Amino acid sequence: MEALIKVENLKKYFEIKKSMLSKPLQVKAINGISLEIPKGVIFAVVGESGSGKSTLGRVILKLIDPTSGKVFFDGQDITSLKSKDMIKYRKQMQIVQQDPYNSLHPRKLIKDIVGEGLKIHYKLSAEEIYLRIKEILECVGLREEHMFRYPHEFSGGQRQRIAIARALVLRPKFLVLDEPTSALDVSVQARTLALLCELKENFDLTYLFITHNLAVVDYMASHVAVMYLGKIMEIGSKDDIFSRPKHPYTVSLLEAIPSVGKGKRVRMIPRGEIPSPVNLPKGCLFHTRCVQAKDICAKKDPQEVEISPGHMCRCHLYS
Amino acid sequence: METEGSNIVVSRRKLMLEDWKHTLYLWRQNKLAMIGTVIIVFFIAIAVFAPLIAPYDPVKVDLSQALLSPSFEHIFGTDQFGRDIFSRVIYGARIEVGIILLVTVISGAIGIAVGITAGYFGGVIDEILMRITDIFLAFPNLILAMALSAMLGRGVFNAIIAISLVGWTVIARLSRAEAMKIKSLPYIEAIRALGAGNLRILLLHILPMCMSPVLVQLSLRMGSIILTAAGLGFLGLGAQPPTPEWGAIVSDGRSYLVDQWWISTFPGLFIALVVLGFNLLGDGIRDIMDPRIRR
Amino acid sequence: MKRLLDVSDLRVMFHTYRGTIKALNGVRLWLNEEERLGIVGETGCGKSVSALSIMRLIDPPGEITDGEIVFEGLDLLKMSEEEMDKSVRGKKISMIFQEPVSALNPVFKVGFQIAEAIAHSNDISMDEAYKKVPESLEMVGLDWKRSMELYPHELSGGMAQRVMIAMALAVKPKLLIADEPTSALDVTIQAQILQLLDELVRMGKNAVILITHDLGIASEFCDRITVMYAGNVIEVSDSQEVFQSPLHPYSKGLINSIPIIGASKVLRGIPGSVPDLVSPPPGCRFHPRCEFCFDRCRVELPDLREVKPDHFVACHLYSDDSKEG
Amino acid sequence: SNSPAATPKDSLVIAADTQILISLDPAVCYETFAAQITEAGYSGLTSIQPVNGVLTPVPCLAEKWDILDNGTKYVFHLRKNARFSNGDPVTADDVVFSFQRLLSINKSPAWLLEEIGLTKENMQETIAKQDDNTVVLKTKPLAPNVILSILGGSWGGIVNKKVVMANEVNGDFGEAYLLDKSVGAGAGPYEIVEWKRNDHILLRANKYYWAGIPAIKQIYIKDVPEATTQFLLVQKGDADVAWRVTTEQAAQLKNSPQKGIKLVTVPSQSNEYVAMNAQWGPFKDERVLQAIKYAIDYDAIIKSVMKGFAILNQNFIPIGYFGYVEMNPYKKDLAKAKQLLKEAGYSNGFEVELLTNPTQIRTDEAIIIQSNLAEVGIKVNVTTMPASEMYAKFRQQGHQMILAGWGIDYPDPDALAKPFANYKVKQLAWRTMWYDDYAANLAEKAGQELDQARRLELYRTLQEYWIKKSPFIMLYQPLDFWVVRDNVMGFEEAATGYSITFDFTKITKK
Amino acid sequence: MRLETFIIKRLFLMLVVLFGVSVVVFVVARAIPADPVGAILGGNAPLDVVEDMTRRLGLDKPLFDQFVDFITGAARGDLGVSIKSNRPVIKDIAEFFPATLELAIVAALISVLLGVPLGIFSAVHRNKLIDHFCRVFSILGVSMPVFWTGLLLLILFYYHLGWLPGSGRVDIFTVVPPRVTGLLLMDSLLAGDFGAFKDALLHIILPAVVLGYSSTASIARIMRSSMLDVLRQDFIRTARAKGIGRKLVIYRHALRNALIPVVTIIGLTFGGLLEGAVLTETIFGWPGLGRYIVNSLLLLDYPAIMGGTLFVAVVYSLVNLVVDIVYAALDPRMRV
Ligand SMILES: Nc1ncnc2c1ncn2[C@@H]1O[C@H](COP(=O)(O)OP(=O)(O)OP(=O)(O)O)[C@@H](O)[C@H]1O
Ligand SMILES: Nc1ncnc2c1ncn2[C@@H]1O[C@H](COP(=O)(O)OP(=O)(O)OP(=O)(O)O)[C@@H](O)[C@H]1O
Ligand SMILES: [Mg+2]
Ligand SMILES: [Mg+2]
Ligand code: NI
Repeated sequence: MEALIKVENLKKYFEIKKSMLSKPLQVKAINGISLEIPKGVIFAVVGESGSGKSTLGRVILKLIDPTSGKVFFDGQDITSLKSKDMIKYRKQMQIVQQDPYNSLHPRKLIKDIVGEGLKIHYKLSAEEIYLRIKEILECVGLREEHMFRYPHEFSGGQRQRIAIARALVLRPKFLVLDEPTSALDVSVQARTLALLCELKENFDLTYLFITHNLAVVDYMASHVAVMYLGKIMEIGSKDDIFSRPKHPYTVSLLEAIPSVGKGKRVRMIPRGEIPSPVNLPKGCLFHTRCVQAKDICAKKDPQEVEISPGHMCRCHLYS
Repeated sequence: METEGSNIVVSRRKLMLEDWKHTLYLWRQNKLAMIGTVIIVFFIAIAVFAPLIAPYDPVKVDLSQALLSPSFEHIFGTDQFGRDIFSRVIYGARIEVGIILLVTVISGAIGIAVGITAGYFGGVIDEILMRITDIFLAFPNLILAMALSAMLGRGVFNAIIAISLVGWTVIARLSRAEAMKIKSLPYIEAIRALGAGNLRILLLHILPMCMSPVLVQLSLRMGSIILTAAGLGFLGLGAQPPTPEWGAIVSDGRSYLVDQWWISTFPGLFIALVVLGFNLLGDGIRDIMDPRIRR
Repeated sequence: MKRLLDVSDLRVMFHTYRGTIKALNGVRLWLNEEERLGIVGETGCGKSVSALSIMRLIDPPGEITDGEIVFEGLDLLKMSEEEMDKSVRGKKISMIFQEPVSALNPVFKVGFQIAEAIAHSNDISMDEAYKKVPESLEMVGLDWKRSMELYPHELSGGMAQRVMIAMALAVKPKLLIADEPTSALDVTIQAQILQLLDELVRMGKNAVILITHDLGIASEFCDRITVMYAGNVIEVSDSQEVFQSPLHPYSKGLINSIPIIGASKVLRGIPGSVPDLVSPPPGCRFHPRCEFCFDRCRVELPDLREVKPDHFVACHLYSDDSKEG
Repeated sequence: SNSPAATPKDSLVIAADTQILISLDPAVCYETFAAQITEAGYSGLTSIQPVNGVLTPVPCLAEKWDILDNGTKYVFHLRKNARFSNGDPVTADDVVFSFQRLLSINKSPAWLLEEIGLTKENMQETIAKQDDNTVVLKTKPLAPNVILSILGGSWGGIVNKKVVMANEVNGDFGEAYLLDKSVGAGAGPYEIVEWKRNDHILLRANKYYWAGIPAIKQIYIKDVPEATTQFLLVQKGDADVAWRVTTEQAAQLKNSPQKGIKLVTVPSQSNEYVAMNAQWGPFKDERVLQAIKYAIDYDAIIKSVMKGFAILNQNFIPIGYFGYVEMNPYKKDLAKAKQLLKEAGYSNGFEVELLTNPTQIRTDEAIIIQSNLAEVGIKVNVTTMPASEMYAKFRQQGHQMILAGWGIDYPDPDALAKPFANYKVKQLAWRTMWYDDYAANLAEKAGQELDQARRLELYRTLQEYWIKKSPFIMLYQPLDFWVVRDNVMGFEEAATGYSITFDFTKITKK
Repeated sequence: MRLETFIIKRLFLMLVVLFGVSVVVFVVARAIPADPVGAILGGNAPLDVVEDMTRRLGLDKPLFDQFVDFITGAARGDLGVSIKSNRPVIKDIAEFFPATLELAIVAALISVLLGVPLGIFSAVHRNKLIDHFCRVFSILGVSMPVFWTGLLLLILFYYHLGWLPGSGRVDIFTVVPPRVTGLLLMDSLLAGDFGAFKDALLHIILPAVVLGYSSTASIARIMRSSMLDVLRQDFIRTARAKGIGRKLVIYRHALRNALIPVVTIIGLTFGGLLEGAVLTETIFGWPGLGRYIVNSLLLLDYPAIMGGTLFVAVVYSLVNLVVDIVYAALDPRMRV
């Protein structure tokens, strides 16, 4: 399979200042990530809060510039492109964000929100724009009359549909879905996920699906990367990750999910808290919480090990 | 298509109506804002219809009528030149409206331009613009206004330009904070992902969002603007005679305060009333705009 | 087992510009001592409002218009504010909220905030209360020496929620109300917190009302589950039972929406969306989204009735007359 | 209101706006009000006193003088008992030092000595000591009244050389020391003890004053910038004198007298004038100037702005001066004004800017002038600006029309003829671009004329010419007025001659 | 960052700002079309005297040289010599500033003591009658022209009622205690002179009330909205759920949080009071810096204008620095 997106040793460090009084700190949001996303798949990235999932998505879309590393889109290195040259690629890759309440401009009509991309990229007549918006809204299950409303008149699920419509109106090839359903109720989430699956087929899309919900990954994805503190701990096909999880972190993530209707059970839950990305642990990033940690884990950063073709794991247990 | 077109209009109108209904409701809940609005509407009406309301020429000197106390002919009395105070106050409203418009436009424009540019771009641009703002903030305002109005030449409007050139700092800080907040919101990022350039984002998406807090701030500042103008008048730098600027009338009448109290008192009350109106309205708008209340 | 709490016919309204939001529409809840009740439902269905009503923390424009909240035999709605403060809030009932970091006062140290709760519940001085703080912090697995001196912003989400739990349980309440205590946390931390809560509640013999939108959590943690929809309780049952044989069409739809690892089922979701509570649909509030809807549903609000032992449901499908008809 | 709290009997409390004060050093001080205080602290060779209603230079520290060499040499004999406030006798050395100091410092008042021929360059020869008690001045040939009057101004105050030089810093001739006090340095009736800027000035009676210790032992001049506040303070008895109440307040007091306070008025030694730029557009035509003179309602200005506290005097020499002739030809006469304008080709009027500074009186006058001229079709735009700016513009001949006042420097017609008529001295006439050689020469000649009768005649001719031709409109001669408490006696006598002189020694308290 | 480094950095930024202020004031002052020398010499002085004086004051030098002179002088703490008073400007400032400072402090105190409680009442009784009353009362303060209220109060309390003195900092016949701080209230206490203290206190009441009342509204307004804001926060619900009672919730939990933004406003207000006292100083004969600067401006006393302005800017910046530090003290989130 041909890779639509290729990421090489990508790093993104943020400088943050908590307050006027504090000294700037370096947040290693993503810290050396390489992956390939084949055309036409749903590639899921899971991990806990702060692990750098969104940052990865944003760097891939070049919404922020990486500290180092490269991103290839369709074979073209886009990291070094000027914003003028980038315009061309903008049409081909889009994003749907997590928070449906803040992802739509509150003072604009839906038609302006969805039509914005068309206005930027094409010189179209008002009528043509109107028709295109109408068409795309119908694709995501909204009606023409919704065009003349403001975002606050919609429920969370509908807002998410509007966001999807905004992303799709330019007919992109690649979509970053940054936790598109985590703010929604399960009943709405189910329908949104179904819509996304349908659209993928209709529009011939490739998804980078960011989520913290493993159950959703299982439902949607074909490829999964498990991130922890800016690094990929385990990457592989869905089956590799769900049926043959190798990394203790992957295992504990799977364990931690409460399961419906099975009652209480004893589980392997990682101890302690997630370390701050400002102050990363030495050695293996996970060793502070790992129940299977050995001496070496605290000293040496494990290398990536290929367990089976396409299934990699970063853990001393397998090296 | 045609029926659809009309549908669109209908739904659009309905929607605006909804929004207005909400605002109206909040406004009706807020009694003080209502009082403020009434005062301001009243004030603007006076300014607009001044020639119809004022019974006399505001600048016509008639010494035979000097210093009459309030009566049916001159309900606010007359001043030392026999000018009808009521007419002067009524015509003065026009000057005040002019002052307000000018300041709003000038200090609003400069403030927003500086503020959102600094807030949106951040970094060095922010640093430079904010230092400039700091300079103007640290500058004693009245003194800068005095100096500028001396530089620009006399007259209320020059004084007002001077005041606005001083007064934009607050607006700049406010819109900078607002722009910084907004630029990090997901919807701006989404627009950037669509390929919009900085200018487009700044003007079409960030600017409209900064407007309402800025308007609130401006309406709250109106009062202090009228007062600063009046203060310049007290120091002899404001309106040129015989302009019926309220502050100038109050300050001219001050030596009559003990015996011919009406000369200062009525325009003084009008200043207080209008400033009060703007403050109440500004406070009210702020409450109404408050997203936490609005939701 | 003794009945601890009995809420009946609770009605709460919010007066807003759009009209009156009928947030709770005759809610019925009950709870025995040491029992754990889960309340689940979609967003906006009135879970938090129910919890806050029990604490009498509904602020204007909200108003409790009707109902009874009988706690240990006393109707809380008839008590004065002072009595509530003196004998109920922070004494017999305590609460944990969703966003732990923002639920703590940013300008006071953790130790102070816990001590304050202890002082009030035991009617002792702050100095004495301070002495008991380490004990509470240790109970939730925190290093008390360090954490006492911290400000809330210096805590991570998990730590903050531990502090909240320490604070809520330090007063040894009869009833602990936890409103989405783990929704803001990561999965692994969420599991830790639930485990901790489970242990502590078992030790302290507290009754718990756990509010969540995650049915998995409810089913693992609770003895009994109440499903709410648009201000009504629509199903109450043992937690296993609800998942294995839900009765109400809404409960069914909800359960069918949950993705489960390994179970390769098609997620169905529920069509339509939650009604606007200003003008809720007449009759059963779920009827516009219900595939089994019939005439009666459109006009008559169904009662919560026991259709199986300990399994209550509010749906005309299960009413006696409908069986006949 | 309740009963006033009286101030002590031997003290005088004056509420005044002292903001305008710059220095109390006789070599620097030049402002009206400051000059009065400086005079109290320093006596000169002569002083100005009203004699039979005319302000005249009379002996002061010099008990007599001889005028020699056709009025170019003056020999002054100093009073034996004249002493400074520290007891030092006043000697010829002090006098020579004082004048040379004035010229060396060369601040605002220095030009007055130059006027009479004493300059920085020639001061070693022209100012000389004959013996310890005699001083000789070599002057320009000028009327003796001019010279003696100039010497009687505040700048003529004699300082104590010893004290001043002991307090000199960086060769400043003690300027910093004398800035705000006269301790030990002056021979006036009072010693300036301290001046706390924007707060108060304290004067204490000079124990060694040659004419005897004054009745009032202490004078507090309290800084009260706002006229209304000044008035209230006197009404309440917290101050004895309000130095600058507004005309409205004075009028109010005149019309309805109040218990405990009274109004004191004296003719002011100043003029209120309008100057039209003779080289500006319509003003180049004399008929336009005339027309404007006929359009103004002088009575209205005196009555409604000055509330009657002014004397109609359309010439530049004030009442009571040598050379004064009553000559008030102009009265509001619209027909005549319009006629003149028509002749000049301005029957439709024109637009003109009137500059003035924003005091209440000036703006009020400006409004009346504006409304008067509007009646003949001239549109006046009034522009007010601080005096500093206004004078700058005037000095640069940048005005079209200006409304201002002229305070007289010394009580001689020369002090007015020169600025108002002689453009060569680069004064008012020059500023308003009235380059009239006839008037200039006449003014110069009159100043030098020693014969009184001929001098009188010259001034009469000049005034007749001036009143017709000049681009000046003399609005009135103001009255100065004070509000004082009833128990303050002799204030009017003390104030006569203000602002050329003010004699605190004449004040007593009941 | 340590506190010291923070302060040093802020002081450095302050220098940058002050340099900017000097440039602006220099440019603005020179751009005024008027000549200072003429202003000082008065209307009667002939031209050559004016020219001579201009030369002596160095006003004929190239503007750039004048500016460099000013800046280098200012860096050494020498603000030049006032043209008008012929005294070092810094000395003049030292003389006038304490009076302004004292007035500003008392006025700030009044506005805080009025504004904070009014704001709290308003917020706690939101939309009730007392809220309306508090808001209107505080807003009236900013609504009335200071010179007008000043005169009215003067006529009432001094002239008619005779309760308070009319003008100045102390009675003429009061012996002023030796100057230590320049603040009369302080100095008289230091000297143990209670008579003088009482006198000074009586004198400061009227001007301080006039000045302070005018800035009450901004404090009350921020207090109210920040209190409302805080009362909506989650932690208030936590506190209420603890059952500690309404009073403690408001005064212990809400107040301290609500005060945080108010501190900034108090700082800004204080800055405003320092410079905005001109009108009050004029009416009450208060020998302060505001009048000094305005007067210098009217006379175009360049060194005094520039020195005075620069000084006010320094004080303003220092006040804001202090505010930031207090802010950090109040809000633990701001600490290191
Ligand atoms: N603009 C930024 N400036 C500074 N730090 C940032 C910025 N964006 C992200 N970070 C930091 O980078 C780290 C990774 O953030 P990111 O948003 O990518 O995490 P995430 O995996 O998406 O988490 P979540 O599940 O909470 O969305 C976090 O510690 C975050 O605080
Ligand atoms: N302060 C308020 N003002 C107006 N309406 C309110 C207020 N609080 C709650 N409501 C309304 O009451 C209803 C129930 O809200 P509640 O917060 O109990 O929902 P919930 O079940 O807790 O939802 P979530 O899962 O989002 O927390 C909602 O429709 C909401 O709009
Ligand atoms: Mg994220
Ligand atoms: Mg809730
Ligand atoms: Ni979740």
